[in-house]
Parts: sequence; C-alpha cells; structure tokens
Amino acid sequence: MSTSAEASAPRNNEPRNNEPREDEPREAGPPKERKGHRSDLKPVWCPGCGDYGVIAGLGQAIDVLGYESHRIVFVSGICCSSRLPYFFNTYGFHTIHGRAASVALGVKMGNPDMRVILVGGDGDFFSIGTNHFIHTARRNLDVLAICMDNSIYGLTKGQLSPTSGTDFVTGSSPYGSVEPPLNSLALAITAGATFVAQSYSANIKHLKQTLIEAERHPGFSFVNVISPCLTFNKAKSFAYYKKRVSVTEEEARTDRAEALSIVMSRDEQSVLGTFLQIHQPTFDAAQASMAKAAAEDRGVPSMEELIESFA
Amino acid sequence: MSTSAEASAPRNNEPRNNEPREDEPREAGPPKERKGHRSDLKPVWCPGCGDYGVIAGLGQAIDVLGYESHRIVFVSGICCSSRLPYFFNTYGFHTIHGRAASVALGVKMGNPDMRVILVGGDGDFFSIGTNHFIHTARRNLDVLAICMDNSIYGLTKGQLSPTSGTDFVTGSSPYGSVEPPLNSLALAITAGATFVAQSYSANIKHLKQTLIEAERHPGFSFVNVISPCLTFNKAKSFAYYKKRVSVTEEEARTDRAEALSIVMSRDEQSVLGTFLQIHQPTFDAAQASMAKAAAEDRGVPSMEELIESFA
Amino acid sequence: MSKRDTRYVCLRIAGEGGEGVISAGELLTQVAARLGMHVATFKTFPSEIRGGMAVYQLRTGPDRVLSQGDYLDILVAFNREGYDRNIADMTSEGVLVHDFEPGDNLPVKRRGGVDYHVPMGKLAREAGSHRAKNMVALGAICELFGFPVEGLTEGVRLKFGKKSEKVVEVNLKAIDLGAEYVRENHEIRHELHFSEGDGHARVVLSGNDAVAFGAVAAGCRFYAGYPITPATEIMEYLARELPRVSGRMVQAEDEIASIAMCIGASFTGQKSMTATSGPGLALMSEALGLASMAEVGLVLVDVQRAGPSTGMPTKAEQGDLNLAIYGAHSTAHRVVIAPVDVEDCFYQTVNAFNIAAKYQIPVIVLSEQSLGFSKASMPRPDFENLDVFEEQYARMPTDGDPWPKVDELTVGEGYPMTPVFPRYLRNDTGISPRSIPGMPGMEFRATGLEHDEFARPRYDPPNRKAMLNKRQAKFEEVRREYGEQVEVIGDDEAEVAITGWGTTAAVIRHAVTRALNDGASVKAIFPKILSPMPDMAMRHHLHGVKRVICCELNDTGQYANIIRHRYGANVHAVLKDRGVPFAPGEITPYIEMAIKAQVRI
Amino acid sequence: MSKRDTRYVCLRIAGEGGEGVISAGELLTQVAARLGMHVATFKTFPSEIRGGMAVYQLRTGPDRVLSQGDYLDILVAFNREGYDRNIADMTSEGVLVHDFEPGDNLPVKRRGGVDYHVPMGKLAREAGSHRAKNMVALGAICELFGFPVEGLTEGVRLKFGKKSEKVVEVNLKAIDLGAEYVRENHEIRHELHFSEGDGHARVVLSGNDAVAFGAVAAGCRFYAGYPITPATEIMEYLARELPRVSGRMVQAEDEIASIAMCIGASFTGQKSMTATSGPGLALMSEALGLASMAEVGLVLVDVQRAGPSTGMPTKAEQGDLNLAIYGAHSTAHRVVIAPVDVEDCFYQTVNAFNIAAKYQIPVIVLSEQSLGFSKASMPRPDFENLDVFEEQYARMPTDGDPWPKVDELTVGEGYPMTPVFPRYLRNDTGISPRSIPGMPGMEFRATGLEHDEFARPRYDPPNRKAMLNKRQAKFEEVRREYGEQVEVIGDDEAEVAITGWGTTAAVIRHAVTRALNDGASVKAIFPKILSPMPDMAMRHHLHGVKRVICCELNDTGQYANIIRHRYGANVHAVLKDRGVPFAPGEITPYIEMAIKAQVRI
Ligand SMILES: Cc1ncc(C[n+]2csc(CCOP(=O)(O)OP(=O)(O)O)c2C)c(N)n1
Ligand SMILES: Cc1ncc(C[n+]2csc(CCOP(=O)(O)OP(=O)(O)O)c2C)c(N)n1
Ligand code: SF4
Ligand code: SF4
Ligand SMILES: [Mg+2]
Ligand SMILES: [Mg+2]
Repeated sequence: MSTSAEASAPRNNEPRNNEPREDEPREAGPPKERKGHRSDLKPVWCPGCGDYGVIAGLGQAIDVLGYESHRIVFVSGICCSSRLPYFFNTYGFHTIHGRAASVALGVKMGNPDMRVILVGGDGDFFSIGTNHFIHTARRNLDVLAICMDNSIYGLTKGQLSPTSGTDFVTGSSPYGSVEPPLNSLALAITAGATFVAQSYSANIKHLKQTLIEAERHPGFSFVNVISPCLTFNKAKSFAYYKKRVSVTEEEARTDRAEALSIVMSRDEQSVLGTFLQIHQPTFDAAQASMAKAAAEDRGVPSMEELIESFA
Repeated sequence: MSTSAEASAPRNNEPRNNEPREDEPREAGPPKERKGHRSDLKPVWCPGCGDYGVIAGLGQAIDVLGYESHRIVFVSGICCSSRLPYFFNTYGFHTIHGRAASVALGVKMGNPDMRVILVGGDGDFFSIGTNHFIHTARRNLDVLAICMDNSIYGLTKGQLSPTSGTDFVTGSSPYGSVEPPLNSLALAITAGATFVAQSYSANIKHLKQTLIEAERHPGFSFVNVISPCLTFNKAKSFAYYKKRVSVTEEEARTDRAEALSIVMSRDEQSVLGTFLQIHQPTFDAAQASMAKAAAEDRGVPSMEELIESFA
Repeated sequence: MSKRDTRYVCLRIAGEGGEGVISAGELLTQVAARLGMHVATFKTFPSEIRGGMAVYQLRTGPDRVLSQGDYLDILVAFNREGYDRNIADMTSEGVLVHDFEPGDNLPVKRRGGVDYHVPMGKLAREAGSHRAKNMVALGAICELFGFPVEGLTEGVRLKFGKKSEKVVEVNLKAIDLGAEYVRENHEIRHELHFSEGDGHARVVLSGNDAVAFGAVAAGCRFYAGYPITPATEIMEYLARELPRVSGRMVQAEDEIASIAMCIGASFTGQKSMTATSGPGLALMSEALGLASMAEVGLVLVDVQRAGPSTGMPTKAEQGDLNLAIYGAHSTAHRVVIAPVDVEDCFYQTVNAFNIAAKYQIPVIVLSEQSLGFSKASMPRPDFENLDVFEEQYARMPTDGDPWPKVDELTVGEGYPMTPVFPRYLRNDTGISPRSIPGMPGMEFRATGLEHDEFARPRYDPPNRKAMLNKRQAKFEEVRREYGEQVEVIGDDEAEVAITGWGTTAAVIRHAVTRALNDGASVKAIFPKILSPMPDMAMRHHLHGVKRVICCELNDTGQYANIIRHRYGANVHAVLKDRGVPFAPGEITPYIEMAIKAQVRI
Repeated sequence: MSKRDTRYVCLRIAGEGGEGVISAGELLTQVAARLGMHVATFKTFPSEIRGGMAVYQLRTGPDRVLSQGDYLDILVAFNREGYDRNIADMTSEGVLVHDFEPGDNLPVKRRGGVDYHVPMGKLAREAGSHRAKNMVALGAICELFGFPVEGLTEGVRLKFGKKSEKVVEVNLKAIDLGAEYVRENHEIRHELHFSEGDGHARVVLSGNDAVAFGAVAAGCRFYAGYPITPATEIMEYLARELPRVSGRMVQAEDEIASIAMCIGASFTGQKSMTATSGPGLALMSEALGLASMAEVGLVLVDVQRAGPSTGMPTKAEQGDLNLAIYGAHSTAHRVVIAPVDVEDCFYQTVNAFNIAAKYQIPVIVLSEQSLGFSKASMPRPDFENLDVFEEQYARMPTDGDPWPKVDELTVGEGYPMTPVFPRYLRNDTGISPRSIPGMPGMEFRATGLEHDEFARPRYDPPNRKAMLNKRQAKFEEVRREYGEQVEVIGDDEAEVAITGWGTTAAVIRHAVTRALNDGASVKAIFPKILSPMPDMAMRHHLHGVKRVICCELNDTGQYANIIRHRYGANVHAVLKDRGVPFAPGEITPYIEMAIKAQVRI
C-alpha cells in the first residue's frame, strides 16, 4: 500500500467546494462499454424475481450515463431489493431497514460530488422509512430514489405492505387487509420530490430511459418501479401487470397539483411515465450557498479566532 | 374501595362489541353546561400563547358535543401543545415525542367506544411523528387529530420546524432555513385523512365549529390550528396572521385531487375552512367487521379447540 | 464419560430446498407426538429466500427430550450434498439412508456404521410424482427403524385429505414403495429402533407457536407488530386467531408504532403484546421507558437472532439480555423472562401476561431463533387450572370507604390535595389502583413525566424520591413473588455449579443429567426470571459453591457478568457465538474441568 | 472535618425568571475569568417555558474550582421568594444581600450571618430602567466583596456596547447606584472577599459550548441532530459556526435520521457528530449497531437528563451509562467517554473524534445536564499542539506492494478470492485499511450484515468467529492505547478508594482533596474511558484496596456494578437520584465511614 492513487475524494478537513453546483440537468458522459459496473456477486433473488429487471435496466442506464464506478454510491435499507448494492462494483452501503434515505443524505453532504442512488422495497421506503423519505424529498436532496415495488414484504416471506391495498390476503392479513393502499407517487409529489416517475421491471427499455432522465434531473428524483415478487405475491404477478400496464404519452407536469390529479386517479396506478418534473434549488446547492455566504459575511475563522467568542 | 361504579369500560377478556359501528356522522348530545371538562391544573404556557385559544375552543366544542368526561381520551406527544391533556378532567395520556398517533390507535382498538382526541405541535406531528401520522390517516382511524401549528419548536426554545419554511431564521437556522416547508394539509389529504380543515386559535368561533364538525366526522379528522408562539416565533405572531387569515366560504370537497389543488396554492396557506370531507370505512369498523366475519366463518374457539390445530 | 442412552434416537433429513425435507420432518414429528413419543426438532433453511440446503432434525425418546444431543444416529440424505454437509455430525456407528451412489468419490469417508441405499427419486416417480421423494424416505424409515407405518399413513390422510384424494394416494404409494424396497433389498444390520410412544397423544408446537398460543390463553386481545425474522410467525398466528376471539391484530408501520399501540391498548385495559427481534427491541427502547414510567403493563417478545446490526438474521444467538435489562435511559423497570424450551414458552408467556397485568409493568420474554423455529411435543395444557390473572380495577369511593389518603408531605406546597383519582397512589406494594377509560369519576392523565400520586407533573426532590421508591417497591414485589422460582438439579452440596438461561439452560440440563448419571458432584441452577433476579434463592443455592460455570450464546458473557456482580461468584464463562446453539457434549468438559478445579476463573 | 478554604467564595443570585438573574451571573463570570480568577457556575431555570425561580450561582477562587462546594457564602435575593427558596443552602455565617423587608415574617429565620438590604428595584428605576435591577445588585457586590468594579464596567461596555449606548449608560448608572448605596448606608460587617485574579485571562464556556467548540477543533465538519433539552445548544452553536469552515449542519427529522446521516457522512470520510439526550440515545440504539458492524466512526454526545421516559428534562442524572455501554442487540462495540468538567468536555471531545477516526468505531460522550449548562473558566487551548488525528486512507496496490493477502482459510469454499478491496481486512490491530467514495479502484459495499474481509455477506461459523475477533481486537487496541489513562489522587497505599465518573468525579475530587488535607488515607480513581474499561490500570490501582466507594447520580449503581463484576471489588455504592448533583459534603461522611470500616458492602 504505497503509491497513491488519483483520488477525487476530499481529504479530511479539506474544505468542501462551496461553489453552489449548477442546478441544471446534467449532461451525459460518453457512453462507455462497462456493463453497468456489475460486480462478481450473483444476485440471491428467486429465479424470475422482478428485481433482476431493475438491475438490468439500471446497469444499462449507468452505461449511458457514463459515470465512473468510484463516483457512484448505492445506498439501500434491508429487504430483498436492498441487496442490490452488492451486485455493482461501485461504492455501496447496505444499511438498516428504513433508514437509507437519511444515510444517503449524509453521504451527499459528506461528498456532494458523488452520484447517490437510493434503492429499496415498498416496505423499506413506505412503512418503516416513510418519515425519512418524506423529509429527504422535501429538502430536494439531489439523489435518485428507486423503489422496487412488489406490494409485499419479500424478505420476511409475505406480509402486507403499505402498497398492498384493501382486501389483499397475506400472511399477516389472512382475512384480507382492511387498510387502503398508500399511493407512493402522490406521496412523493406532496412531500416535495421534483421528479416523479413510474416504470416497470419487465419493460427494460422504458425503465432504462426513465432512470437516465431521473438521474440527470438535479434534485430528489423518485422512480417507483413495479417489480413483481413471484414467490410471495402471486396475485400481482407479471401476468397480472401485463394486462394493466400502459405507457403514457403525456409530458411531465410542472405543477404539483396537476401531477397529483393524474397519479391519484385509480386507473393511473399502472401507468408508466414521468408525472412531475420541476426545477427547484437542491439541498446540496442551498447548503453550499449558505456556507459560502456565512464564510463571506463572517469570515473563515481560525480556532484562535473562534475561541474569542467565549472571552 | 368497595362499591362498584357504573363502568362502561369493557372488563378484561370481555369480548369487544364486533358489531361494526355505523360510519355515519355522529349526532350531537344534549348541550350541557360542563365548561368543557376543564381540570384544576393551570396551563403552564407563556402568557398570550396561541394554545390558550385552542383550549378554549376545544372546551366549547366539547360542551356542545356533550361527551361525558370518562368517554374522552386525550392523547398527546411531547411539546408545549402536548401539555393539553393535563388541563382537562378527562382520561388522558401524555406520551412521548412523535408517537401519540400510534398510542391513540391502540387506545381506539382497545376500547372503540372512547372518543379519542390526538393533540400535538407541528414538530411532534410532522417531524419525528410523520410516519405514524401518515399511516394512522391512511387507515382512517376514527380519531380527531389537532395540530397546534406555530411553525417553531416551542418547548425546546425555538428551532426550525418542518412547517417553518425557507429563509426562516431560528436558533438552528441562523442564516435562514434552506428547507422548503411541509404542507401539512396536503400531506393529510394525500395520506388518506377523510376530514381535513384549518382553523386559527384567535378565531375561537371558527375553531369551535370546525372542531365540532371534525369530531362528528367518522374517520381520521385532521384540523391544523394556526396557534402562534409569542416567545420563540416573533415572525409569525398574531399580528402577522391578522392580515393574512381569511375564512373560506367554499364547501368541503369530496375529491382528494380537488382538495389538494386548493390547499397547495400558496395563498391558501392561511385560509381557514374545511377542505375535504369523504366518507370511507373507518379502521375501527373494518376491524370489527373482520372479527365478526372470522368468528362466524371459523367459529369462536375455546382454548381446547384452538390447541387441536397443533395436534 | 456417560454411555449413550440408546433409547433416544436422533434423525436428520437433508436435501435441497424444495425437496420436501421440512414437510417430511414435520409429518414424522406430528405422528410421533400423536403416538405419545417425546420429540424435539431443529431445522435450518437457507437464509436467502431460495436455494441451498434444507435440514430437519428430530430427536425422540421415551421421556422428555432435553436437547438435540451431540451426534446424529441416523442421516437421511436425499442427495450427495446432503451427505457431504452433514456426515461430520454423525457418530461413526450411525446409520445412513441415502439416494446416491456411495461409489462416487466421497470427500468424507465413513469409518464405520451402516449404509442403506434407497432410490428415493426413482420410487417417487413410480408412485406418481417426483415430489413424493420425501414420502419414500419416510416409508424406508418406518421399515428400518420400527416407526409405526399405520400412524404415518393416518398422518398423511389427515394432512393431505382435505387437499386432494390424489395427493393422498400418491403419498401412500410412495410410503409403501419405500418400505417395500427396504424389505426386499436390505437386511437390517443395525440395532437402532424408535422407542414406542406411551399412548398419551401430545401436541407439537414451535417456540413461536407456543408464545402466540400462550398469549391467547393468557387473555391477550391486542397484538401490534412489524414483521421480522425470526418472530414473524407469532404475528401470523395471531392474525388468524385473534379476530375469532374478538381480539385485534394490527400490523404497524414499524416497531416504534407497534409498542406505542400496545401501550395505548393496555391503557384501556386490554392485555397486549408485540413480538420482534433484536433490531426491533433496540428501536423500542424509548417507548419501553414510557410503559415503565406511566406504569402500563404489556408483553414484548424478543426472538433473538445473531447480531450486531442486521448480523445473521437466521442464526442463533443469546445476545439481547443486556439490551433487555439495561436498554433504557435512567431506571426504567422491566421484567425479563427467558423460556428454556417449547413447553416453557407457553407457560412463561402466560406468566409474562400475569406479571404485566398485576404489576402494571412491561415484561420482556427473551426467546431465541433456534427455539422459535424448532418444534417439540408437549402435553395439552390444563386450561381449567391455568393461572390467568384478572385485574381488579379501582372502584369509586363511597362515604364509608373513601379513596386512600395520599401522603400530604410529598404532595407539598403549591400542589394542593384534590379529590381526583390517585392513579399513582403509594403503598407497600407499589401497585396502585387503576382505572381505565370509560370508568366515570376516575379520570386521570397517564404520563411519561415524573409525577405525583395524582399523576401531575412534579420535579421536586421529595416527590421524586417517593415515586422512585414506589416503582422500585413494585419491582421488589415481583422479586419476592418469583424469588423462589429457581430450578435446581443435581447435588445440593456440590462445589461446582453450572448455570445458564434460555435455550442454553435446556442443553445444560442435558449435560448435567449425564454428568450426574456418571456420579459427578455438580448442580445446575436456572433462575426463571432474569430481571428482577431471584436473589434470595440464587444466594441460597450458590452458598458453598466454589466455582460457577456460566454458558451462553454470546461473546461477552452478559449473564455471567450479572452473576459476578450480584453474587460475587467465581464465574468461568463458557461462551459461543458462531450462530449455532450449544450441544451438551460441548459443555461436559467444562463441568469435568471445574470439578477438577482446572478452570481458569 | 477540614476547615473551609476561605479563599473560595460561593455566591448565588436568585430572582424571578425575567429579572436578569442569569445575565447578571454570566456577566460576573465572564469578567472574573477575564481578570484571571478561576470560576465555575451552576444555573437552574424553570422547566416550564415561563415563570418560576431563576437561580445563578458562581464559585471563584485562586486556583481551579473543583465543584460548587457545599454551602453558599453569599446569597443575593432579588425578592422574598428568592430568599425563602435558597436560604437553606447558605451557611449560618453567610452574607445576605436582598431587596425586601426582612421585617416580613420570614418562614425561615437565620441564626447568624450578616444582612445587607439594597433597594435594587428602586435604584434601578432611578438609573433609568426597572430591568437594571440586576446591575444594581452587581454594583453592590463589587462594593461589598471587593470585586473590581472597573472590570465590571468594562464588561458592560463589551457586552452592550454594540446594542446601544443608552443601555450601557443605564447599566453603568445602576452599577454606580448599587455601589454607592452600599457605601453610604452599610458598614462592612463580614470578612468575605473575592480573591484576586492571576492576570491570565481565561475563557468561559459551558459544557455544551466546550463540546461544540471541541468538535470544530477536532475537525468535525458534519453535524446532524434533533433538538432536545439539554443538548440543543450544541446544535445551535454548530449551526452558526460549521458553515463558516465549509462544514454542514443538518437539523434532521428525528434522532434516528440524525445518526443515520452521520453514518452516511462518516462513510465519505467526514468527521461527524450528533448530540442528544437519553430519549434520543435510546432511539439511536439500532443505528449505532450499524456503525459498529460497518465500522464507521462517529461521535455521539449524550447530555444526560433525569429519566426514565421524559422524566425530568431539566434535572440532573447520570442514568445513561448502561444504555451507552449495553444498549445494543448482540455485541456492538462502542467507546464511552465521560468528561468530568467543562475543560474536560473540550479535550474529551477531541479525544472522541480521534478514537472514532482511528478505530472506525462509534464513540459516545456522556455529558450531563448540570455540566452542559454550567459555565466555567478555562485557559485557552494550545491549538498548535492539540493532538488531532488525521486518517490515512488505503492506497491502490502496485506490483511491488500489493494489497495484503486475506486469510484463505476464512474465505472458504464458494467464496472465491477476488481482487476487490479487502475493506475488512483482518490484522493484528483489527483496524482495516479504508477507502472512501471517490477513490477509484477501491470500491466496496459497507454492510450491517456479517461479512467477510471483502465485505461480502457471510454466515458460516469460521468466518463469523474471525470477524467477531477482528472487531474485538480493535476494541482491545483502544483499551491498550488508553489503558493507562486513569486519574489517581491521594494516598497510593490507602485501603479505601473512592471512584465515580463524569460530573460526580469532579465533586469527588473536591471531597477527597479536603479529606487528604485532613490527613485521611484515601485515594480517588477515575477512569478516563468507561468502555473499554482501562482494566490494567484499574486493577493496579485497586490492588490492596479493601473498600471502594462508588458515587453516581442514579438509583441502581450502574458504574458500581461494572466495578464489581470486572474487578470483584468490595463496593459500597453511594447513589443519589433526585435530579440534583452531589455536593462534596455529602460524600465526605462515606469516606470517613469507609476508613473506619463502617460502610456496609
Ligand atoms: C428494524 C427492522 N425491522 C424489521 C426488519 C425485518 N424486515 C426486513 S426486510 C422487511 C420488509 C421487506 O419488504 P420490502 O421493503 O417491501 O422489500 P422486499 O423484500 O419486498 O424487496 C422487513 C420487515 C428488519 N430487518 N429491521
Ligand atoms: C425523542 C425526543 N426527541 C426530542 C425531544 C425534545 N422535544 C420536545 S418537544 C420538541 C418539539 C416541540 O415543537 P412542536 O412539536 O412544534 O411543539 P410546540 O412546543 O411548538 O408546541 C422536541 C424536539 C423529546 N422530548 N424526545
Ligand atoms: S421473495 Fe420475492 S422479492 Fe424476494 S427475491 Fe424472491 S421473488 Fe424477489
Ligand atoms: S414557548 Fe411558545 S408555544 Fe410554548 S408556551 Fe410559550 S408561547 Fe406557547
Ligand atoms: Mg416489497
Ligand atoms: Mg411548534
């Protein structure tokens, strides 16, 4: 361990770049043949699991985006879907159930140069993790959040998820659920996400294109990917969705209320497309501006200067 | 301690009434002169705190509703506003920060005959407590939830709240907040509340009337009460609101998307009124129906019968 | 070394996930219990959702099966991998029943024992389905080891009868073919034989079943929980059965909500429970403190799994004792109970509810992955005589019988006496009268703030002291009531004692029973409740003991440290933390060394 | 009994909230420190937002002020209630300065001492504002006890100069009037006198200030937190100062998010911190386990307050030690440090960051309400020579210098060696090389699952054992590096030792210093780190000790239990849990009893 590598990471205490990053759509890098930075580990998912489609679409999107592997950080919670970071040879963090959004915020604050991709399942995002999802979206943190929605708890072998919906029979709702479903697209729009879309793990072309656009969007981008669980959610299989899924031709709205009225109509639940895209300052940029202004107004103090406020 | 009281509480193991309660608006009881069941304890709030108005309006509403004191359960979290249960001589539970909604759900499941009123501040409801708020609203639990919104953390002496909004200067945002505000009315509508209104602690008449209607509504009723904190939020004082508050004449919507488009327009932030009222099965009723059906289908088992599934 | 008790047989079935290993094992277990055999089981399945090895093991005998023992007597391997991965666990004299050509160059060669080849796959297809491989194996087992085939066929009818006649037929055929194949092709070259049942039909439950069922028996009518391995089955059972008895089961949005819901329901007088595993218990720490402070009873089951953090969710560890006892800011009393086996899971859960209701205190039941998942036979409980505590609520005062006076001294200046209900009344036991919402005239405000006897917030030192003492008094009452409940086996005068808790206690029992048979002077001590520790009895039994062995499945000796600081005992901690339970043979040497005074303390 | 050291003066100001009690006290403190006096303070304010008594106390002397001592020497009472509520804390010879007619029938009568009446309210109005009452009091204090009035007027100018010239004028006038009134109306009838400063100007910080400032000095560039009494000031300081040094401060939505954000930022190489109190620490238990397992360093400050549950949020308690050490499912290593006074808060925070970064481990700093809120003087730190650890990250291998080989044995079958970065490489120290996002060629996936050296999930026993040992080795390295850092004062050969931690250690120091002056044979032992305990040094210092007194502010003896089980020591626990700190005089009798072998162990 001797020769130093060209590291683009900031060293300890090296000041962060406080120049507010331009909040403009990112340009694509040169499309490189990298096979999406896949790692040597084989996914442990059941054969036919929808999440294989997600990994494929994501790999292709990353190829197009041309990001280098050391500039990507996957952050996930705990669930079947959250295993995803292992299957890419990028930086990754398989954290704990429900808290990935907050870890992602820390990563992004720690090194705003990283491309942070947050992944998880419907329970991880919208049951135990709802609070962090909402407040991270509200802040418009510049990350891409991908929910692999199978309307069931896969890893714990088939219980009700917030997106399952009324009358749904699972291990924990043997007489059918009495809980109305949570509309994750609507929640993301209300909470403050600035890019909200839905895709489908069996439509890899659409998925790839959606992920590319979502990732290029500066701010909190949420993509709900319908990703069936063959093992524990027989009701919502690929066959079920095949008949129901359609791709919208409409443009993304720039008004939240309009976007909401689209995603709240029941029929729209299986529509693929981008429903909202707005440009608002990102948390990263706003924090950087604030730090810059504070340093300019009050000066960058030495420790000797700082202690004088206690004299 | 010998003579038994006429207790309407279910005894241990006495089966709950599984007859699904009618999900129709409740009739008012005879208006009694009870001074709103106020207790001997004097509120510890700062002189002029908006919460005094809330307690007044609430007391008047309870008088009109005519509920007996032993049938009311106030459940609160931790904050200035959450002190409210002490000031009523009803059952009450001053719980912990952010978890009151879940305690309220337990209370309601434990004894569906109780009128449960959930109270708290903007931080208690929408920062640490957001997840529980959302899922309790989604289930349409039959409780009244009152947020005393002062856009600040009062009890901890003046930090940013999720409802404070961008550029707001507080102890924890000395350079002005970089976080856009959370729209609690929109969040409640999206999450699944079936009655959503806003009122103002200085308009006791409106407040009282709104609380009466909200309480009579079967299902999750959310009332956001603008309730200024004189001590730590000088920016949003009564004077500030005086100019901005208006009462809408419009009827409550029965469509979520429509209601959302109203509460999402910025100007509507200080509009008082009821924005949404829908009738949907309550969690309480749905649970009772489920229990009834299960008992009918599969029988009410004795322990001797139950153990045979392990034979 | 004690001689193997040959009346006990330990059999393991091993195969691919999906080959019916688990269902064959469960059927065998069920039938054995029905016939009155004693049986205990153990299973593992791959931690990923699909693929990998499935293993089912059962041990039976004429009397209570204390543990899984040390070695397999019989290995039924559905394939080569089943052999390779399990053969190391078998004694050299063990019996192998297999479906592969042993001619293959086996990496592990046996140095003795008897082999029987049974072409399970082939016979299954003959019987009508490749999925009946497991039934062929069962037929062979009946024939080889004298397991009553009628019981088995009866079992198949009961299990699959409702499903389809066709399935029953195929399965019975497969059993026949398996038995027939053995009869025609093999001469019995071993002595092993299942012992007969005693005719007392027993039931078979897993630890999770026993907890869930015990809750219903104890009067639990509210459950809130969030799925987590290995506790989820408890929720799933109660989701099915609670509604039938007018109870409510709510799947909460997370663990914090789960316990908060239970606190709410308990506040209204419903007996409430939640179940989780380590990560969930950690999340519940704050709300548990509220239950202690507001004096709201509830039962929290922690089916422990290997940590830290997400760790190894499908592996065994007893790593949550510290968290259960000490996981609170400040002193938040909670009772901690750890059942030692499946039957104990039932009775300790009932116990837990009784304590929670009587003492208005949270009770943590520490189960464990290997206990939650293993099934064992137990006699049907005597429900008539089951001790279920029914709470007496407070009653409205009358002229002749007013509410007890609260202590004027601690009420103090600025806090006038009022005629409101003294919810936190101080008295000798610390157990205050309780009212529940709906009872008129006895309204009060429960609170997590320090408070006076009228439940009003109060921070002054005299009141603080009084209320701390009150809560402590209650805890001491639990200690007194359960202070004698320490199980002791062995030689009362022994200088060497061995102790442990939870599932490890069961294994220690096994090891000590053997050692006693060999004439060793040792005693085993198991407290029934781990907090409050039954100090009186423990001190009594530790009196005169020179060396104490503490065994547990964690790497810091959480329990051993308690024994050290409470009793100043000379403790040698025997710790294991690889995700697998102890075997009795791992404990025996330490007993021997302690007797020879060779352990390092 | 040791004679009072009259060079130290303890003065208390008491009045209504809103009367400027706190600001007068703080001004006096600041000026005293500037003049080179040593000063330590203590304040309480009503726990409700408004109303009630405010109290500010300061103790000064010619050398380091060890604690607040036992009694007041001077009480400045702005009104009758200020007298009634505080007079009991004053020695009978104490000096009272007051603004009420003592003719009133006082409920508590003094049996000695000297009284001076000063019409503060009246003089304040004369000076131009009723709000200048506190300045009148300060003027009187200068005159009565020889506090340098020039220093004070200078202080007023510095403090209010920017605000308005008018305010300065009124305040100076009020000071004058106060002094003049004393001069003209009172004859000095007491001996008490402030000792002079040594001319070394010091700074004045609260414990919370010192932690926050220490974090900046240690290189902290990310803070996430959620407001909670009594820790909020730490966040508020960092909100102001971190952005100036390119750091980031985020107010999270709750405590779980706070620590998760810190974990994320630390993962990228930023030194990160969060601060909270008991309820928040409880909520963070699960995520703390992730930091341990994924080996991500961070600093967590817990400013303890009285519990359980919400308890008494503005009162003192040392009740979170158990939670800090044991609050985890399974073994989740974390380092626990408890500073003893304000200056220590600064240095231990720097220490905490160094350990967190070097050992890639979470570090908990246990502060406490009465420490967080009290201000004390301290010399300016020598920043040039401050020991701040800078992490060296891993470097890409070259031909001549490849990545260290991982142990083939533990990699095992089915888990091929790969050329990926061995993030969790095992070695002697347990400290693995680390890369951070942005460094090419060294990508890895951090994880809370059990994993191998390449960070791949693994559940098999050999790997489990290896990784448990690796994490434990790291913890033992901390123990080794800090193993000598035990503060010992007193008689090395003493049979009686006294020990404690955090704020109580400071009070014990005071009591022991007195006892030693009286010639007693006693020693005080304070470990600098509470987990891992510095066993070597502790054993060494406890050697030959027959009786150990452990003092702490909780009712179960959390620290005492550790001393018992780790060292088998004969411990007598002296516990206090009424929401108020120890006074040295409360400890002295136990030292005396222990020396006479009268304590019950
Ligand atoms: C604190 C905590 N609670 C519960 C669990 C158990 N758990 C793991 S994944 C999961 C939910 C899985 O469902 P989902 O998020 O929809 O993802 P999927 O497996 O379907 O991809 C749960 C409840 C846990 N690991 N940690
Ligand atoms: C777990 C936990 N975290 C933090 C706190 C501290 N705390 C008490 S109240 C409060 C927020 C108060 O603000 P809000 O909810 O808006 O109510 P208000 O006081 O303004 O009425 C906080 C952060 C706590 N008591 N418990
Ligand atoms: S259980 Fe479902 S979600 Fe999990 S891997 Fe299998 S198919 Fe996929
Ligand atoms: S601090 Fe604000 S919210 Fe709290 S009591 Fe005072 S005015 Fe009301
Ligand atoms: Mg899912
Ligand atoms: Mg507020």
